[in-house]
Amino acid sequence: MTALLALEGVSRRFGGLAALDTVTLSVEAGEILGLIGPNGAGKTTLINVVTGVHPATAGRVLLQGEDITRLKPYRIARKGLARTFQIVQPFPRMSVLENVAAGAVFAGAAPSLKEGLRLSREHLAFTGLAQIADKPASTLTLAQRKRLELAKGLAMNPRFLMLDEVNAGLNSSEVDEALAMIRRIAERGVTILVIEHLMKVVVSVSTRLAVLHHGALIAVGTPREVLADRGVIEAYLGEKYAARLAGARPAEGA
Amino acid sequence: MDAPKLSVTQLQAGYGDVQVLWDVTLDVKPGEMVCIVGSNGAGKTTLMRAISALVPVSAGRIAVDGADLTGATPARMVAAGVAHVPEGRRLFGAMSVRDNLLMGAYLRPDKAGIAEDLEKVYALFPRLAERQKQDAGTLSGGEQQMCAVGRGLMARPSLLMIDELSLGLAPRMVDLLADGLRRVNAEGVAVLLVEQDVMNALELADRAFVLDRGRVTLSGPAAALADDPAIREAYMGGLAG
Amino acid sequence: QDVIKVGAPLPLTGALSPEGLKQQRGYNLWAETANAAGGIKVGGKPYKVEIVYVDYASNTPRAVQVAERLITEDKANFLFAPFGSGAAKAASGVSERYGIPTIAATASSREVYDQGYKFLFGTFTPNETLIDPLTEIVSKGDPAVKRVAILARNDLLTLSLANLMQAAAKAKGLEVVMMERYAIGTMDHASAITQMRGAKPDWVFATGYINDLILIRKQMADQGVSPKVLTMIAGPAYKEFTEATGPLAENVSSASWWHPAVRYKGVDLFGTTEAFNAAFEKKYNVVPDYAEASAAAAGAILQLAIEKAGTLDPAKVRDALAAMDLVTFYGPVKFGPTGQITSLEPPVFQIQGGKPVVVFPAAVKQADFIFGK
Amino acid sequence: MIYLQVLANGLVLGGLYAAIAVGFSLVWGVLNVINLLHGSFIVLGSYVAFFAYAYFGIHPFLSAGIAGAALFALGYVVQAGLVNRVIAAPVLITLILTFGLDLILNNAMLLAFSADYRKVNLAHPLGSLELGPIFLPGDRVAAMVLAFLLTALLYRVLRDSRIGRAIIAVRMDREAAALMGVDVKRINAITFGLGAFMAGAAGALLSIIYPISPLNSSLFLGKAFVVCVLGGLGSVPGAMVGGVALGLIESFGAYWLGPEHAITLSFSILLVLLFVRPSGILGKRGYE
Amino acid sequence: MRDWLLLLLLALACSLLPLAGDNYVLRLGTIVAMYAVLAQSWNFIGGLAGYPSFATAAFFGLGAYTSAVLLSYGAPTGLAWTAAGGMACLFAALIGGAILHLKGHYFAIASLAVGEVLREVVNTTPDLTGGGMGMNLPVPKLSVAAAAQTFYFSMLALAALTTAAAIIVQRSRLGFGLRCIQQNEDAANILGVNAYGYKTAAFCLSAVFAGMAGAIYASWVHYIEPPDVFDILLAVKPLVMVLLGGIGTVFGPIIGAFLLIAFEELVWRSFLTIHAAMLGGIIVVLVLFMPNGLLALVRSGLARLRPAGPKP
Ligand SMILES: Nc1ncnc2c1ncn2[C@@H]1O[C@H](COP(=O)(O)OP(=O)(O)OP(=O)(O)O)[C@@H](O)[C@H]1O
Ligand SMILES: Nc1ncnc2c1ncn2[C@@H]1O[C@H](COP(=O)(O)OP(=O)(O)OP(=O)(O)O)[C@@H](O)[C@H]1O
Ligand SMILES: [Mg+2]
Ligand SMILES: [Mg+2]
Repeated sequence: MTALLALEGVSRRFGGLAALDTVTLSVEAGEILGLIGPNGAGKTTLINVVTGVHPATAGRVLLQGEDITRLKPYRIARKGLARTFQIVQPFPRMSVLENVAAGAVFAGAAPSLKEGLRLSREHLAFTGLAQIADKPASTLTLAQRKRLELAKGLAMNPRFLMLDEVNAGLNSSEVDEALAMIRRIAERGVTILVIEHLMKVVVSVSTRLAVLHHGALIAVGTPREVLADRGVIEAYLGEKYAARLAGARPAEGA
Repeated sequence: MDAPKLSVTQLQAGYGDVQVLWDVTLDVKPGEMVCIVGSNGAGKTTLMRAISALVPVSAGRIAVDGADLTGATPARMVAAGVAHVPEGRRLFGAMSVRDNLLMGAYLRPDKAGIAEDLEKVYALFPRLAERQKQDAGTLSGGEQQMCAVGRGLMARPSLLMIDELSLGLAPRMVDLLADGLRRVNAEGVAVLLVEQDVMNALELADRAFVLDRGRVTLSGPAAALADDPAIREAYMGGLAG
Repeated sequence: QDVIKVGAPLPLTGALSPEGLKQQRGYNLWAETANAAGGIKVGGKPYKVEIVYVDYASNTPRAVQVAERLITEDKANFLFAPFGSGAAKAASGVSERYGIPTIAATASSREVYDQGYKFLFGTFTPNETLIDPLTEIVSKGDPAVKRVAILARNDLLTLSLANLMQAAAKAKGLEVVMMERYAIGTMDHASAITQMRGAKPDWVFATGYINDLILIRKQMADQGVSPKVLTMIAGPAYKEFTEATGPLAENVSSASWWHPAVRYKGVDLFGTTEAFNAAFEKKYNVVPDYAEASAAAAGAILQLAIEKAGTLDPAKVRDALAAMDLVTFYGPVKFGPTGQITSLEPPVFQIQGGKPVVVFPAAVKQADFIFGK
Repeated sequence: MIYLQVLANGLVLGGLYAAIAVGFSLVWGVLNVINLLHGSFIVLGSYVAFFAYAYFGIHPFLSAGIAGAALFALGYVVQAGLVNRVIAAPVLITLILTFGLDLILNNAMLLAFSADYRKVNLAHPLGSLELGPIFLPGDRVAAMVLAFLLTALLYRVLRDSRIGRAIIAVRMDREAAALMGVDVKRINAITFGLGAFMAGAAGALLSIIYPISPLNSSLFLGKAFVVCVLGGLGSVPGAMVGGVALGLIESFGAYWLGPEHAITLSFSILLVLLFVRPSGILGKRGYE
Repeated sequence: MRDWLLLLLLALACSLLPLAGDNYVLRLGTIVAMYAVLAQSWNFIGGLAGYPSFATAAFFGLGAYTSAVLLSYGAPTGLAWTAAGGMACLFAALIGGAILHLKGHYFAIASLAVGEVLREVVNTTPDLTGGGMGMNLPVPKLSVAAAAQTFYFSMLALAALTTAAAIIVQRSRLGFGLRCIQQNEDAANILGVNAYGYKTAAFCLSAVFAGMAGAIYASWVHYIEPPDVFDILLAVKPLVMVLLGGIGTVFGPIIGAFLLIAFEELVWRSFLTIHAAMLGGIIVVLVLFMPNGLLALVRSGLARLRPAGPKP
C-alpha cells in the first residue's frame, strides 16, 4: 500500500541555509506522527514544504503516490491537506464563526456559504469555541487563537491534518483537554502530524516520533525508542528533562 | 519594612468596552521572584501590559518603590526601573543582537555602565556573544528568548517582568533560561514571571499569585501553592509533563 | 441697476494659474474701465458689467462643467472661454449648444475653430502667423543660418507651433537637424541639449511654458550651446522670463499675438494702444503682455458688439461679432468664417538690453534683429 | 565621447533626485506614512532660500541649513500635532490626511507667493566646468555635492546615534520600542522632522537650478515616489542609489529614445523592477 | 433582499432628478454617478480585497480612448461603450498577472505607474489618439436638455449596474474569499482560496465599470486629452469617497461620492481662491476628528439594514 504522504529526499534552502536537508519520511494513513526537534530545526519548514507555502528546492512530495511538490497551496488544501500556523493567522476582523466557515467553504467541504456556516457551528462546539463564535478573532488570547487555527483546519474536512504547536501556551490541565480532542479527531480517521515542544503531548498522543536536527532527520521510531536516544537527549531534551521523562514514563499512552 | 518594589492595588483595565482585570492587587518585594499563574485568557498578559502602561488603566493604582505611577508612559516605567520582556519576544528583527541589547539600555546615559552590563549579559548567555553581529530575526526561538531577556536586563532594572518564559522553546532551552534567571535574581533583581508550565514556575518562584478570569483568587509562597491539590488539579492536570 | 453678466471660467489654481491670473487682470481692467465710464449702453440704457469668475483648477473637465454652470445657474449673458486651446475647445461645445456668444482670448489653434461652431470667436490668429514672419526674417537676415533644431513640449499649442516651424523651415530650404518632443513635467533637458550640441544647429527653436523655457535656456548655457538664433515661444514675452534668466535672456527671439510697442488708434473704450498701456500700468504697475491685452481686448470687442446690436439678445450680439470690422487698441478686428480673428499681424520681438523690442512688422519696428556669432 | 556627457548629465541629475527623495523615503519607510506634503515642503525650502538671497544676500548653499531647520520645525509640529493622531490607522488614512494637508499648504503658498515662476539668479555663478569634451554645470555640481554631504550626515545619524537606533526600532516594532523607554510619539515627530529637513535643504539647493513655484510640488513628489521604489524604501543608501539610477535612466533614455519617452521609460523600468525585485535595488526583503 | 430594495429606491429617486433641476444640476448628477461608479469599482479591489489600487485612472482613460477611437471609426455608441469596458477588463487581467503579486505600498505604486505608462503611450501615438493634441468625438445630434438627460441616465444606469454587481459579489463566495484575502492572504491560500484568481477577478471587476464610465464620459464631453482622462485625481478621489462612505460596504461608495462632490461644489462656490485649502481642511478634519465617526456612523446605520456577509 502506498503511504498517505511521502517525502522523498526533500530539501528546502533559504539562501545559504538548508532549513530542510534531504528528508525522506512517510506518513501512513491513520497514524499520529509526532515531530520534534530543537528550535530552528526545520519543523515548521517541513509543513510549509508539504503545503506548498515554500515549495521544496529539491526532492518530491507525494500524496498517495501523486506528486504535489509544485502545486499551489490552495490546490493542496483542496486535496484534503490542512494545517495550522505556529504564528497564528486568523482573519482578524472577521468573527470566529466566519473564520471557520472560510475553511469549510473554500476547501470544498461545504457546497454553499450557508452550509459552511452550519458546519462551522459544529466544529466550534467540538473545539470549545462556541461561546465566542461571534467575537472578532483579533480579540482572542493567544491560546484561543491557536484553538481557532485547529477549528479552521478541521472545517476543511481534511484527510491529513498538520498541527504546529497548537498547544503552546496551555497549562498542563488545559493540555489534557486538548489531547482528548486530538485523539477524537484521529478516531474520525484523520491522519495527524503534531509538532510540539510539550513532551506531555508528544509522548502521550504520538504513535510514532520523528526528530529533526539542523534540517535532517536524526531519529524515527516509537516514542519510547526515540526519547531514549542519546543523540536526541543531547540535541533536544537536555538531561533534566530526560530524567523527568524517565520518571513519568509509565504514564505513556494513558 | 521597605516599600514593595511594585505594588498594584485594585487595578481595573481592559480593551475598549471589554474589561479584563477586576480589582487586581499584587506586590513584588525587592529582590523577590514572583510568578503569576492562570489559565489562558485569565488576563496575565493584560496585567503586565497595564503595569507597563501599554494598556490604559481605568481604576486602581500602580506604584513602584512607593511612588504612584498610575497612568504614566511606558518610558516612565522603564525609567523607574521596570523592564518588560513581552509575550512573543518582540525583538527588533532586522537589527543586530548587539543593537537589540543596546536598545534595552536606551534610557541610560552611563556609557561605561552600559558596556559593563553588555559584558554581563554575554557572560550570562555566551551564545549571544557568539551571535552579536547576527540579525535578531534570524536567531532560533530559544536564542531569541535569551536575547529578549538580555535586552530586559540591559535596562539595569530593579524589576524584570517576563511574559511566557518558555513558550515554544525546546526543553533543553527552558533549562538554560531558568538557570540564567536564577542567577539574575540572585544578584538582587526582582522578577515577576508569567509561565504556563506551572510546575516549573512554582519551582523557580518565591511567591505566586493565581489569576482567574481577571481576579486574584489565591496567593502565597510558591512551595505551598505547588502542594495545593486544587492548584494541582486546575493547572497541572494531575501529572507534570 | 441692470447688469450684463459675463461668465469667465479661469484656471486660478493649478498648473495654469499664472496664465489664469493674467487673463483675469485683463478682464478686470476692461470691466472697471467700462463701469467707470457709466457702463455699457444698450439701446440707450446703461448696464453695469459684472464678470463672474469661477476657478476650474486647471482641469479641463472642470472647465466644461463651469461653462455649463455659468450659463444655467449664474445666467451669464456671454462667456469668455477658458484658457488655452484645449480647454476652450472643450468648453465651447457647451456654449454652442446654449447659443451663448463666447470669446476666446487665448486660443490660437485652428482645431478650436474648425468645429463649425457659430458662437465662438477668438482674438488670436492661427499659429502659423507667428512662425512665418520669423522664418522670413531669419532666412533673409543671415543666409549662414542653415541648420535648425526644434525642441517642443508635447502639448497642444507648443507642439503645433513646432510642427509648423518644421514645415516652414523646410519650405525655406533650411535643414531640420533635430526635432524632439519632451513630455509635460520634464525636469531636466540635459540629454536633449547634449543631442542638440551634437547636431550643431544655427537656429534653436524651443517651445514650452515659461518654466520649461527658463530651464532650457539655463541648461543650454550649462553645456555651452549658443546658436546664432535662439527662438523661444511663449515665455520671453513675460517679464518673469527675463527676471529668471537674467543675462541669458539677451537676444532670445520670440513672437506673440500682440506687443505693447504696437500702435493702433481704436474706436473702443481704451482708444489708443498707448492709452491702454498707460491704464494698465497705472493699475498693475507693469507693462501689459499679449495675454493681458488679449483679455482686455476680448472685453472691449464684446462691448462694441453689444452696443452695435443694441440688445442683449445672444443671437443678435453674435451676428454683430461676426460682422465686426473695425480697429481697437489691440489692432484691427475682423473675424474669419470660423470665428478666428484674421486681421492681426502678430509682431516678432527680441530681448535686447533686457527688454523685448519689436523687430517686425515694419510699421512698429523698434530695432533690427540681432544675430549671434 | 558624447556618452560621457550623457553619463555626466545623468549623474548630476541623479544627485538631485536623490536629494529630493531621501526625506520622503525616510518617512515612508520608517513611519509607514506616504507623505504627500513632501513636494510642497521642498518648494517651501526653495522659497526660504529665494527670500534669504533676495533680502539678505545669503547664498542658497548656506540657507539650505536655515531652510532645513525651518522645515524641521514645521514637520515636527505637523507630525506631533496631526499625523501622530492617526499614525496607527491603516496606511490609506494617513495618505488621505497628508493629501488634505498638502491641499492646504499648497494653496497657502499660492496665495502667499503667487504661482509665478521665480529663480535665484546668483550674482557670482560658478559657470560651466569644461573637462575635455564634458561640460559640467558648476553650481549644479556644487549643489549635488552638498546634497550628498547632507545625506551622508543623515545616514550617520541614523546608523550610529542613539536617536537613530530608536528611529529604526520604532520602525520595526512601535510597541516594543516603547517598552525600551522610547518616547514613540517624539521619535515619530523627529523622524518626520528629519524628512522635512531634507526636503527643505533640497529645496534650497534646487532654488538655483529650477524655476520656483508652488506648482512644482507634484513634480518633485512624483520623482520622489519613483526614486524610493527604485532604490528601496526607508534606506538612505537606497534613496541615493535609486536617485542616481533614475537620473541615468532618464538621461540615457532621453538620448536614445528621445526626451518625450524618458518618463515613460522610467515608469516602465519601475514596473519591471517591481515585478522582479519588489524591494527595490537596495531594499530589504520582506518589508512592506 | 434589503440591498436590492434600497438600490431600487435609490435608482428611482435619482431618476426623478431631471424633474427637479436644470441642466447644471443634471451635470452634477452625472458627475456624482460617474464617481459613484469609480468609487464602487475601486471598492472591489481596494475595499474588498484590500489592494490599494491607483489604477482607476488607467482604466478610466483606457475606456475613454478605446471608445473614442472606435467611435472615430464609426462604431455605434453602444458597441463602443461595451468594448471600452471589455478592453479595460482585458487589460486588467493582463496587467493584474504582473502586479497582483505585489503587496501594500508596492502594489499601490505599480498600479499608479500603470496609469502613467498608459498616458504616455497615448501621448506618443498621435496617429491613433491624437497624442498631446487630444481627440474630438462626434457631437450627438440632440438638444441641450436631451443630451443632458441622455448622459445622466446612462451614467446612472451604469452606477446602478455597478452597485448591483457589488451586491452580488458581496454575498457570493467571491466576496467572502476577497474579504479573507484582505485580512490574511496566506491564511486564505492555505484554506483553499485561489487568491490569485480571486484578486484578478476583483481587479477585472474594478476595471470593466471604470472603463465604461470613461467611455460614457468621453461621449459626454466629446473632447478628451491625456491629462484629463488619466488624471491621477480620478484615482485618488474615489478612494477618498470610499473611505468617507465606508470601506468594503455596498452603499458606502455611493454615499461617499455624493458627499465629496457636494462638499466640493459647496466649497468651490463659496471660496474662490482658497477652495483647495477648504477642501483640504474638510478632509483633514474628517480624518482627524471622525476617523471612524462618519464611517462608523454610516456603517452602523447600514449594518441595521443589511446583514454583513455570510451571517446566519
Ligand atoms: N522564510 C524564511 N527565510 C529565511 N529563513 C527561514 C525562513 N523560514 C525559516 N527559516 C529558517 O529556517 C530554519 C528552520 O526554521 P523552522 O521555522 O522550520 O524551525 P522550527 O523547527 O519550526 O523551529 P521552532 O521550534 O522554533 O518553531 C530556521 O533557522 C529559520 O531561521
Ligand atoms: N486587543 C484586545 N482587544 C480586546 N480584547 C482582548 C485583546 N487582547 C486580549 N483581549 C481579551 O482579554 C482577555 C485576557 O487576555 P490576556 O492576553 O491578558 O490573557 P492571558 O492570561 O495572557 O492568556 P494567555 O495565557 O493565553 O496568554 C481575553 O479574554 C482576551 O480575549
Ligand atoms: Mg516552528
Ligand atoms: Mg498571555
